Amino acid sequence: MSTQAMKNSKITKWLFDHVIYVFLILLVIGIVIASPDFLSVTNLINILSQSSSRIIIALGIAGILITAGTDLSAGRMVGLAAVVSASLLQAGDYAYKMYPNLPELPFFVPIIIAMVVTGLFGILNGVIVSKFHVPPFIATLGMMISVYGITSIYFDRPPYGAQPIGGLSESFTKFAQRGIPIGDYEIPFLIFYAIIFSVIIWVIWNKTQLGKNMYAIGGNPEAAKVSGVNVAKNIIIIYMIAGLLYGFSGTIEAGRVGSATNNTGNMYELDAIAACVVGGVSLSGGIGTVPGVITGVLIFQIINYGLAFLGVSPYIQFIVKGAIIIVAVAFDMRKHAKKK
Amino acid sequence: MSTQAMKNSKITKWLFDHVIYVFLILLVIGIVIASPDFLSVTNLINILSQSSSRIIIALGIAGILITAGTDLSAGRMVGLAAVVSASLLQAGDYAYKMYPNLPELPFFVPIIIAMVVTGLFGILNGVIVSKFHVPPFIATLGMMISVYGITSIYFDRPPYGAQPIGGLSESFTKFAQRGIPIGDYEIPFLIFYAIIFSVIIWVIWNKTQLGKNMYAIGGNPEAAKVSGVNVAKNIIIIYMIAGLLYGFSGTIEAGRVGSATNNTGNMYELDAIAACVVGGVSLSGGIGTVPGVITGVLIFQIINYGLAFLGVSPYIQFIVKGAIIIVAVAFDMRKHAKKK
Amino acid sequence: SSSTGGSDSGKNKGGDKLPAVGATIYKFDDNFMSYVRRAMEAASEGKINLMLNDSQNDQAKQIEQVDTLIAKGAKSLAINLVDPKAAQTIIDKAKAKDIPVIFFNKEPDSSVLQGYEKAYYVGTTSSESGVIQGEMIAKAWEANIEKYDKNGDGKIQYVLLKGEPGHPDAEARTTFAVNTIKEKGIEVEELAMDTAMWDATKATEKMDAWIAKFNEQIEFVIANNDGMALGAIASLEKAGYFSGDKFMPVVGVDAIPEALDMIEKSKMFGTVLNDATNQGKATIDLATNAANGKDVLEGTDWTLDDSRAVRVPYVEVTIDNIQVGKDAYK
Amino acid sequence: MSEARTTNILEMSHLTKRFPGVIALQNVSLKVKAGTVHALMGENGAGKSTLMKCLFGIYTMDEGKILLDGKEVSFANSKQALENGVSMVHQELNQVRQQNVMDNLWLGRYPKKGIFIDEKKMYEDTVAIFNSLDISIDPRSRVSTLSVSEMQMVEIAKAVSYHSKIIVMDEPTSSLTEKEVDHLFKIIRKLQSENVAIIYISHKMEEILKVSDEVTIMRDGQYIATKSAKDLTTEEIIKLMVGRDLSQRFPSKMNQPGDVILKVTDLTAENESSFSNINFELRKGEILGIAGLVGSKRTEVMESLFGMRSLSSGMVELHGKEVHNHSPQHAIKNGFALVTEERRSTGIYPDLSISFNSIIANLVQYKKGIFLSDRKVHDDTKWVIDSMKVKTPSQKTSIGSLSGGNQQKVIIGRWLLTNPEILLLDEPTRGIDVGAKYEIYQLINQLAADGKGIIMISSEMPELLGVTDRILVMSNGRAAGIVDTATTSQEEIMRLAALY
Ligand SMILES: Nc1ncnc2c1ncn2[C@@H]1O[C@H](COP(=O)(O)OP(=O)(O)OP(=O)(O)O)[C@@H](O)[C@H]1O
Ligand SMILES: Nc1ncnc2c1ncn2[C@@H]1O[C@H](COP(=O)(O)OP(=O)(O)OP(=O)(O)O)[C@@H](O)[C@H]1O
Ligand SMILES: [Mg+2]
Ligand SMILES: [Mg+2]
Repeated sequence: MSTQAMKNSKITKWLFDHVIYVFLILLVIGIVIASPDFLSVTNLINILSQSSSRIIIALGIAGILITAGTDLSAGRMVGLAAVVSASLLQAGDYAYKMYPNLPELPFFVPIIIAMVVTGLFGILNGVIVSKFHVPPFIATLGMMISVYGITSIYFDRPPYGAQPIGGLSESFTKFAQRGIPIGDYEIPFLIFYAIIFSVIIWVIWNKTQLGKNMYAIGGNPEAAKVSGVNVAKNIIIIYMIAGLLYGFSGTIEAGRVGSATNNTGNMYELDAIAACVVGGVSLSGGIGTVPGVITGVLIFQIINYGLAFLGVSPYIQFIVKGAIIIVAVAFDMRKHAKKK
Repeated sequence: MSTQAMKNSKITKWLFDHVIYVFLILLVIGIVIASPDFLSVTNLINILSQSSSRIIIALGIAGILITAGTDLSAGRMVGLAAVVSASLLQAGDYAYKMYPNLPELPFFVPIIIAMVVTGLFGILNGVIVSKFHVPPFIATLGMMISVYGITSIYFDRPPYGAQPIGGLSESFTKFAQRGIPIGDYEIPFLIFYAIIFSVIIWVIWNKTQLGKNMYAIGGNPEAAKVSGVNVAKNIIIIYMIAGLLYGFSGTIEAGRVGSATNNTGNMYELDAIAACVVGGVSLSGGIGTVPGVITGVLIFQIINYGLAFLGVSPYIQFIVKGAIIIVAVAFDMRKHAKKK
Repeated sequence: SSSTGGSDSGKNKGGDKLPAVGATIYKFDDNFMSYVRRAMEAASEGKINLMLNDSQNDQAKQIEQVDTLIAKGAKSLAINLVDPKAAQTIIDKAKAKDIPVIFFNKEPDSSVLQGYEKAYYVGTTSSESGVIQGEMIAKAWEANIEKYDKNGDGKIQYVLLKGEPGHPDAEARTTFAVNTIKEKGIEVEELAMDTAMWDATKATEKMDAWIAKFNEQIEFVIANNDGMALGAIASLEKAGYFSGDKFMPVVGVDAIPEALDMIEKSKMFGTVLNDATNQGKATIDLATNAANGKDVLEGTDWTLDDSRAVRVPYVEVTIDNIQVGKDAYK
Repeated sequence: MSEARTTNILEMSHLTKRFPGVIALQNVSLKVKAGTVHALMGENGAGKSTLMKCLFGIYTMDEGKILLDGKEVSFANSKQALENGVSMVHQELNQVRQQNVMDNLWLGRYPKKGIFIDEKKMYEDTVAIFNSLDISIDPRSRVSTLSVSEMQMVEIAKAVSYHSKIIVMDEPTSSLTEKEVDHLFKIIRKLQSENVAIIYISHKMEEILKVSDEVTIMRDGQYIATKSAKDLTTEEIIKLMVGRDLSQRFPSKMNQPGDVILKVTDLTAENESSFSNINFELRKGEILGIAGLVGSKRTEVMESLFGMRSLSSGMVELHGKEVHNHSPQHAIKNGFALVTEERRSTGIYPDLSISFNSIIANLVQYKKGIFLSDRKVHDDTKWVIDSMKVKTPSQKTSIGSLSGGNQQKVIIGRWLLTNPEILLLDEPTRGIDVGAKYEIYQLINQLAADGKGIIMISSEMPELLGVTDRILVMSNGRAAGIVDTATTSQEEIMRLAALY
């Protein structure tokens, strides 16, 4: 091979390995061609801030996917966290409080409570999967249904019954809706939360024993056992971390929307799982990176935002969105197919 | 070992291998203890007829699961078939027809049209999975989203917009709602359709090359490939058969309820997949039987029906249903865990 | 404009020069909202560039759509909330850019509405459909007590099919329908109440179980919407109702065509019509004026009440006034 | 027949096959005469399997030409290959374990009656084939209940049943006992008499010289030579394969067994059908072999020592103190290490890097607070690659893309990093070429010399005799005796192995 050919083949290989980033760029170019004013700081900020809580959820699910698991209960856990935290975050003077006598708590207290609750459900998921050997699909499907019931019971209570929980305290809505002013723009705090969690998760995945164990379990569970990995314990921790992330995410969902119902978060898991796969996480375990997951979520969010921005009719949006997901992954799969 | 001990161990082994049937019986006993009048012919007929269309859907999905695939688009395909067939099955004199000038068609024509449509989408699923190597989860997730868009466009049209498509012709509602009178009771035709399809699918799985290939592809795709099995072709056919089954099922869903909307069938796939797993189909492919699938669906339907019959509060129903699914599978998994 | 709800309906017709109005529908394929949507599309023709969005029953998605609409330069917003308690967040966003907001169909807390002088409401009160349904049931009961009161105890033994738990309409209709009957001095006994998630199939199956369990004891079937009422009717028919003298009064809400047909066939007692045409038209009228910087009522016949709301009433529909329902589909 | 033996049934010329980042084959040629056994030899990763996969339609070659019976062919898939008279026993067992034997045998070409499968014919045909090959396996038994060697025999029967002109056998004997190997050779002779050409890949020198007519040798994806088997000696083959002289098969021993470090008394498995009453001692710096027929439960003894299986009774003492390895974690903490026999299913993490595969059993040692030290990870990986002589472009390369021998070296390296006192090796050289084997023997020797206690299961008798100090012979789950390597013979070991 000549050095030129060699270089070309290297570039080709790099492109193949990073095809999904290429896809992201092509997608943006496509939308910009259709509507040049898509290219604006406001749109960028909107997309990033809309992606934030999704990134946090997706990172939780991605860890589970890397252990060759899955989590269908994610969306419902987000809903549970949203409802629990919202009920504890209502402004002191709000007329329809779930706990009329509850003083206004510092906003981090309800966040922590919500995270503890979903963290515990995460542990339960992990235990069912690793100790009772229930396939993750079924374990978390059962959990998804049960958690919805639990959320609904909590939600549908005196004094006001099944009413959306609103009137959140200002300190909290600020936390979720405002941002840091930079020039003419305000960079939403949400984006920073996503960055913080991404960094934490990146460190866990790449720099800790837990992270290595996670890849080992997904890469070859039998080998992991032989290598002295406590598979059950690590799986439980991974599901717990996911639970904690859902908890945080649920709280900021409540804050971002300004209210919560038992339907908050419904079906988020499907989008999150799909985003992970688009971002290169393997459903059979052992493979996945934090930048990949973030890219996957961004692609999804750009599709969502872009189609709405272009004014595509809603039903057509569904058709196009479904098609883009398939095409993105088909594209990505070529790198494997090429091996033959 | 004494012969007695031998016998005991044989019984234990049999029980372990058929634990899910034991579970079914325990479940019924439990409900009967809670409410003795659960034990009635009417309830039996109701449960069986409610299970019918679900069995047909589950058989379609089960074939796909056995190839180590999955199908999230099943529910939406059922919806598409329901909407398409309902729109073509409206009684001649019904005032709000989608096609005011369409004469009343013999009822099997729209059924066939609906089956062809979903069969084609099934083929598309199969092609995306087998030719473009998109993981089935993503391929069918994309399809689920797109098909919903397509159904909605078809559904939400002049002259009446997004209204349930009702006023189905009597010849058709009879086909879906009536039955064969036996003594005081009427055995719904639905039950016979389920039986017919179960027999057909049983024959395909057990007596034809396609069936053996299906198990081989799920059990070890490499082995199938090097033995000269045309893996792609077989996968496409399996997805197509599933599509045909969804099509039939969607039509009888429309007939059973007397109307259809673009939301008909929503999330059926999750129930169906869960029922398959409860019935012993392996999500990693290669394992599954027709009686198992039927049992899985019946367990689900008994839970649904039983809880409603007992008058359990809706929220508690969710919690209990989720828990039962997990417990059923955990129970079933013990037979594998025991081996070590 | 396209009937499938082309988002930017004005755009294709050189609407770029028309003022942009951003609208969100809580769920595009909701029976009722699909009519409102059409009325809105019809009313905006040639006047504004209407940018319609489907919030898919997800409040978070709606908030995001509002961001998008603002980014696209909407001059006013017409919002059909998913979750009425989320109004504040939308108002905050609109207020920051000084964009007027017309909420429609789902009513925000009046205190929230009062917090922004450019916020309005078009629609009914959520409870009203329940109240009308209750009144209809009470009237029917009193008129046919001989026939309906099967066990002769003077109480209505009913089963109730509820929509999605926690959905504001499901909650309001359930509570107010039953309360209204009681307020009319009629005793009631709830045999069963369960959610069928707005879904006809689930309603059929719940009803199957109830018929098996209670059989002749059931005297009334109350459904939160017509879809579930139709599902219940399918189950009742299977059990031999509506043939011979076996009858069951079933009521729903929405007055969808299929329900009207059932009423005409005497398989359903009645339903509640929400005036889609006028809701859609009023919403667009106000939003257009707001987008043009005019007084919202300028050149219209609508009136605002104390809470800055245009009220469009619900109407009861039974066999006696079935034409009212049919006219809605003209 | 003699005429047939001079015509080339297969001519593969100037094949090149590239994978992303690797050139697996470069200008390789192979000519096979009808009715002969043609051995294909080369180190791990030399490209033998790849060459055969190109023939069989699994891979598409980038350049080159294949003539089958004088006609140019290029099979797009295995089906075409099978239909044109080429069948193959694959290196990795390719079976559908959930299905029964005859379903597997006829997969892809079921006999049919109308649209239905003719189960009766299927059964009869299977019995006929098994009878003709002298195999006694119930056609209706589920594959997952067969032993590995039985599965291998089914694979061989399947390849034969196509009545092909060419049968490729890629390491067919890697999990067969000597008796079964003889059985296979009989089958090969029979096929040869029917003018079938066999392409035979194996790393076992003795077999090659015994069974083959011609030998083609490959190295690093390139063709080296084709010679008549009778003109070759083991030494010559090795020299051609590794490209240098390798004077002996086994390195000279330098370890000095010391005090007893491990004492196993009356070890009995919880599962009754497994092993019982195993007794032995292991000394510091000693290499203890375990011999036995496949299925004699050697693996299970080893896995029990390592905490992967439960015991019903028995005692394990380390330095005179009783230890309980309830799980691999305990075992590792107690200084045990296990290289499993199934590299693919319990050894490697195929998609993950060499670095990951090297350090995974040893993570605790890299902890700096809660984080892992990248530097130490890097250094240890480097140590594994250097000291094990792993051939790899980089630490980041995924282990799945290495040849089997190199994978095995990484895994041994992985366990050495944990600095074990007792090293358990289960078939450590299975499927590994002579060069790599020699390196592994050297390593084992060195480790013993450094004072580690080593227990090594092997089904290759010469290996046991060449490497170990003593040999525990197992027969049907029981210890049939312990013999001194220096004074024993193959015959004695075989006799003990068949004792129960
Ligand atoms: N699918 C693949 N993708 C990338 N590289 C591959 C692939 N298959 C084989 N290789 C590479 O091609 C080379 C030849 O491998 P091959 O399996 O043919 O060796 P072999 O001679 O059969 O070795 P062994 O004796 O260990 O079986 C090796 O370097 C291997 O890493
Ligand atoms: N019933 C079974 N189910 C699953 N795996 C099994 C079963 N029986 C045996 N095995 C596996 O098959 C392999 C061979 O088992 P066994 O211990 O009987 O033979 P062995 O003498 O150790 O074999 P070898 O000589 O190859 O080391 C082991 O890895 C064992 O775990
Ligand atoms: Mg090989
Ligand atoms: Mg073994």
